[in-house]
Amino acid sequence: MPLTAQELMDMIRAIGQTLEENKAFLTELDSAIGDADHGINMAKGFHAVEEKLPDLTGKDAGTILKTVGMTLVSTVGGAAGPLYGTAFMRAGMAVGSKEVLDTRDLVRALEAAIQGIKQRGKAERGDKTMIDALEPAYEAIEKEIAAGKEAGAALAAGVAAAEAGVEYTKGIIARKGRASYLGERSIGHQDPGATSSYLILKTMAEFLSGRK
Amino acid sequence: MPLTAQELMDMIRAIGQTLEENKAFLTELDSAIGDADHGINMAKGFHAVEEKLPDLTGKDAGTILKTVGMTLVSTVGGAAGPLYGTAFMRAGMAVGSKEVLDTRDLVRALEAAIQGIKQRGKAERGDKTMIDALEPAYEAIEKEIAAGKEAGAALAAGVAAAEAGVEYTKGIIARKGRASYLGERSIGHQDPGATSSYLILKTMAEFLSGRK
Amino acid sequence: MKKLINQPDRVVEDMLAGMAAAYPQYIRLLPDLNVVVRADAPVKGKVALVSGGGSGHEPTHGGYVGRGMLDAACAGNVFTSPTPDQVLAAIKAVDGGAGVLLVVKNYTGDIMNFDMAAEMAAAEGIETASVVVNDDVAVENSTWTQGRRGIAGTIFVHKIAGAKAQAGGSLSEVKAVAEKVIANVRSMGMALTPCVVPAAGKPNFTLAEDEMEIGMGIHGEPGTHREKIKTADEITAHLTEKVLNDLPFKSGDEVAVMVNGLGGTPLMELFIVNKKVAAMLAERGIKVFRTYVGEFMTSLEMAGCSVTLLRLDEELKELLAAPADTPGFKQL
Amino acid sequence: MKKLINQPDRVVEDMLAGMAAAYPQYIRLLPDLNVVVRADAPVKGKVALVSGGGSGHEPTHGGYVGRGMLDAACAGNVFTSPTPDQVLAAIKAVDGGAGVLLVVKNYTGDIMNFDMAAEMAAAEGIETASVVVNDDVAVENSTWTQGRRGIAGTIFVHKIAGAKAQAGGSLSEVKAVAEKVIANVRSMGMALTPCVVPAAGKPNFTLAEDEMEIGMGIHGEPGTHREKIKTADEITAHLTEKVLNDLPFKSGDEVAVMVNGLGGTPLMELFIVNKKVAAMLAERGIKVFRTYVGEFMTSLEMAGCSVTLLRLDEELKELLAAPADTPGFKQL
Ligand SMILES: Nc1ncnc2c1ncn2[C@@H]1O[C@H](COP(=O)(O)OP(=O)(O)O)[C@@H](O)[C@H]1O
Ligand SMILES: Nc1ncnc2c1ncn2[C@@H]1O[C@H](COP(=O)(O)OP(=O)(O)O)[C@@H](O)[C@H]1O
Ligand SMILES: [Mg+2]
Ligand SMILES: [Mg+2]
Ligand SMILES: [Mg+2]
Ligand SMILES: [Mg+2]
Repeated sequence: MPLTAQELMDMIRAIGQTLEENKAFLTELDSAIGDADHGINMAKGFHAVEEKLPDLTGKDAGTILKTVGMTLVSTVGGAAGPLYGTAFMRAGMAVGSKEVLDTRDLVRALEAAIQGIKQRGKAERGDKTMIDALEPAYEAIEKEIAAGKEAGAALAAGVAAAEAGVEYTKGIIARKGRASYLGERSIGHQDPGATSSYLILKTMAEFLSGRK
Repeated sequence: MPLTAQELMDMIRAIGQTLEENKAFLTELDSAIGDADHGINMAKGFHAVEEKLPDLTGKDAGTILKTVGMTLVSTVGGAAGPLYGTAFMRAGMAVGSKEVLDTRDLVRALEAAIQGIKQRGKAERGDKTMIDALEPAYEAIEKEIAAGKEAGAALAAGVAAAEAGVEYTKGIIARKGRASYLGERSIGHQDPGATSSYLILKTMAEFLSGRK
Repeated sequence: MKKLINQPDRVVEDMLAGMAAAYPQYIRLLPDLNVVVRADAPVKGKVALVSGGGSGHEPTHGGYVGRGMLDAACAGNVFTSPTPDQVLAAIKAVDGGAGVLLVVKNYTGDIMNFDMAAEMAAAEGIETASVVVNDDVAVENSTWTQGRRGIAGTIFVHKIAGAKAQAGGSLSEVKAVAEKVIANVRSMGMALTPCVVPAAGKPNFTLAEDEMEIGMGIHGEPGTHREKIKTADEITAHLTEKVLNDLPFKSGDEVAVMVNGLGGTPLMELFIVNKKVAAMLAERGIKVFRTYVGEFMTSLEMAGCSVTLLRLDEELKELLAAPADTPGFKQL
Repeated sequence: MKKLINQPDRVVEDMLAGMAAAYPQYIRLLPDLNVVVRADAPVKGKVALVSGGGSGHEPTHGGYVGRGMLDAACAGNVFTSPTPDQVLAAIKAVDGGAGVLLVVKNYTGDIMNFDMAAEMAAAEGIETASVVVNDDVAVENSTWTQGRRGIAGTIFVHKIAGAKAQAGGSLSEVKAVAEKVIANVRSMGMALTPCVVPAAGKPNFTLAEDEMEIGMGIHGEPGTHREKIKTADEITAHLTEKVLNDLPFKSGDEVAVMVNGLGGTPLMELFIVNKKVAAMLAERGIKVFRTYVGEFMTSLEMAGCSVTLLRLDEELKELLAAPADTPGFKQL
């Protein structure tokens, strides 16, 4: 941090790359407790995003994030489409028309994204969804930044919390999403959406620290 | 020979038993060049015949053979049902109301049976059907008997000829029946119907010689 | 063998009982005979249509019993033609005094069993006529052999001859139009997987994970050859070319199309096949009057499809478009 | 993966093109949107019905577009709900001025995507209402969870709400009757084999040669449990009991029955299942008004079935019996 709009786009590309690399893995996770499409859907959505990015050169961060969100909504489908789409749209609204984002923007954007997901999906922590990765991550990041840490370090703490959140989803029963139909049988499997959230945060952290 | 009506029924039971024992084998042969039902169908037909036999106690040979034929026609289906059914019906007509069959009756019955099969199925020797086992067998039997051999020995010669006929079907293209759709690809497989004909003749020979 | 069945040797009886329970408005069974007849049979004064064959091809044949198609269907054992007794009972149950047309597929067994039944019916004073469907171009047509097999094109015979009978055609008229369909219909199929005859308990053939069988018969009879699996477009092009070249179908012709699934192939894939069929016909200037995509003539759970084309004239178009109301084929 | 396809990631587009080529008399496509609409849409003054969901369930949903059922169907990727853009485009294409009913199945993704579309439609001044189908009794219904899934019972919602709209019902009337169907319909399914999502290229789960999955979802979501395969009668008894006990259905009730195949199961086996369903209903004094046996809500090539019962009153009977004319569901 600071993160220019151009760097933001590179970061989004990096996220797309991570999801493409983890396409089979995420789909595999979804096949255990869902319908075996999460990796496919996410990769497809970020491909569409990548095709949109060149047109966004020169645009502000809010516009970029909102466009990413709208693109995800209109290409991903399933549960992840509206959820991640809403998240990026809300993040875009939160940062407004800024050209360069600072640490405070990052926190604000994350908070808005998570709020959006919760509104859209009506899930709470403990329901075995992406919320179980995102919310602890947000809390860790917010705490680190409030304590004066810089963005890279804060995000690293967030990633650790998200990873713990993914681990936590293994032990609980799903109450939202397709895995909820499984009841007890959902125990023992990590949630695909929590995993993709963790991978996204991890890529962001790597990008911000190492400019991956 | 002579063969009483009661012994005729025992011989028919022995044929049923042979077909039951060879059910899987015949079906296997039919699966290579047909539709994998020949053994199943023949066994089913002779089961029905066996259930009818007790009612035929005391009846003459012609009645017994005609009833066997009608039962095969109405229970076997497929190609084999009308063909073997017609064969037994014609054999019954050939021996008339006799109570005890002699060597001449055997020859007459076989001739009528083969004629019936040829009329019904319009196949000739070399078409890769049961005719390729039955006709050479008939010719051998007829020749032996004309030469004064007794029935057991004559039938043994017939069985050898039938076996050679089955062997012969391996080398030729099918021109009648389901295997004909295969064209050249029917070469290399022995014909299921020729095989069942051979097995029937073999059982008859064993029955007549050893009273199996 | 993974099947929803009770006893392998009772599948036909159980199936027919379930079918009769489902469709009392359309059909009833002749007791202990495995024969399905129209609920309102015999229809006085109407030529009756009787078909049948081995079971395992559902909705063929029982599914086509009803107004505008068949009057009766005889169900043989799986892949085994019905017996003359069944066919005779069907003939007697549906004869409305105007004669009975037997629609037979060109298999040795079917022909012999229906012939014997026709002889018996004649002995009882019932007039019958027979037509033999032989639409499968995979098989060489030669006077030296059995000739071509009857496959999915049979449904067009049922539909059109059924409409003619429903419209009051005489036995010779109904027979003539059935023969016109037979003269103008051609099909060819292929399989991706084998099927399992319940009484046999194992697949009737094996195909490697990357192989398909071209020209497959609907009883699992081997086809013309095997090859590595290709794209839907390539496979469809091969089948459709063979069908087109056989009659041949020419620019300016008007046709009905049937893309038929063999039992295990999802409708999605049949539509993908039809996309290519439609494109090929358009390219060649052949006009499509009606298209039917679905499972009409199946082979148990076999995966694969067949493509059927029927060349139409005004008479055939009118009869094809006429309403039909049967469990397996409805047209408003 | 043995499939009649061209490119795994183009199956939906290819399928829809093949479907549109087959049925120009019924449907057309919205360009580049994977949306199927009635050929004559919008129908002025009629409440329009829009449904949709993941592909791979054919004939659901596009197959039910036509007179007396749906006005539009949105096809998502295989097993993935459509996007709000698709649903919005469908709404706009079919709105005849009397409002649009969205028939949604109870999956998180479907609900969110349809909701977003409804919000967008409202912003454009088009009135919509939504109903959510949740007939699958395999899944516990709890306010703490997502609730039950929507499966084959959805076809009865399409049929009956579609008939009400065709008869001139208002949006609130059409919605009310759709909700009545939802309140009275229950289903449960099972699978003998998995299916292969084309883009994934391998089975979404595995079952041993002697195992089946009870309570299977139509997207290959695991069911309630696995067990050794049993007879059709035993399996059917289990599914039907669960369905019967859920509402519960009682002696004197009149019902519609649907025995639905998941794609790879032959019709023969579905009839064998129906034999047992009919016997169980008769035993319990439950009267059958209509039975539907076939493939209505599939899961690609999955083998298995579901049993659906709908409790009827006079209004539902009349609407169920009304004519319908769509590629996948016809009734004279
Ligand atoms: N109501 C919800 N709120 C938040 N996240 C959810 C909700 N429902 C599902 N998810 C997330 O979505 C993921 C599944 O996404 P995906 O497989 O793309 O969608 P679908 O289930 O429609 O196939 C789940 O692993 C879960 O993390
Ligand atoms: N026209 C015919 N004449 C004589 N035998 C025939 C004829 N057609 C078939 N067959 C015999 O019938 C056998 C097949 O019998 P089967 O499998 O029971 O009947 P289907 O072919 O109807 O399934 C063939 O192996 C052949 O020997
Ligand atoms: Mg999923
Ligand atoms: Mg055979
Ligand atoms: Mg046979
Ligand atoms: Mg999905």
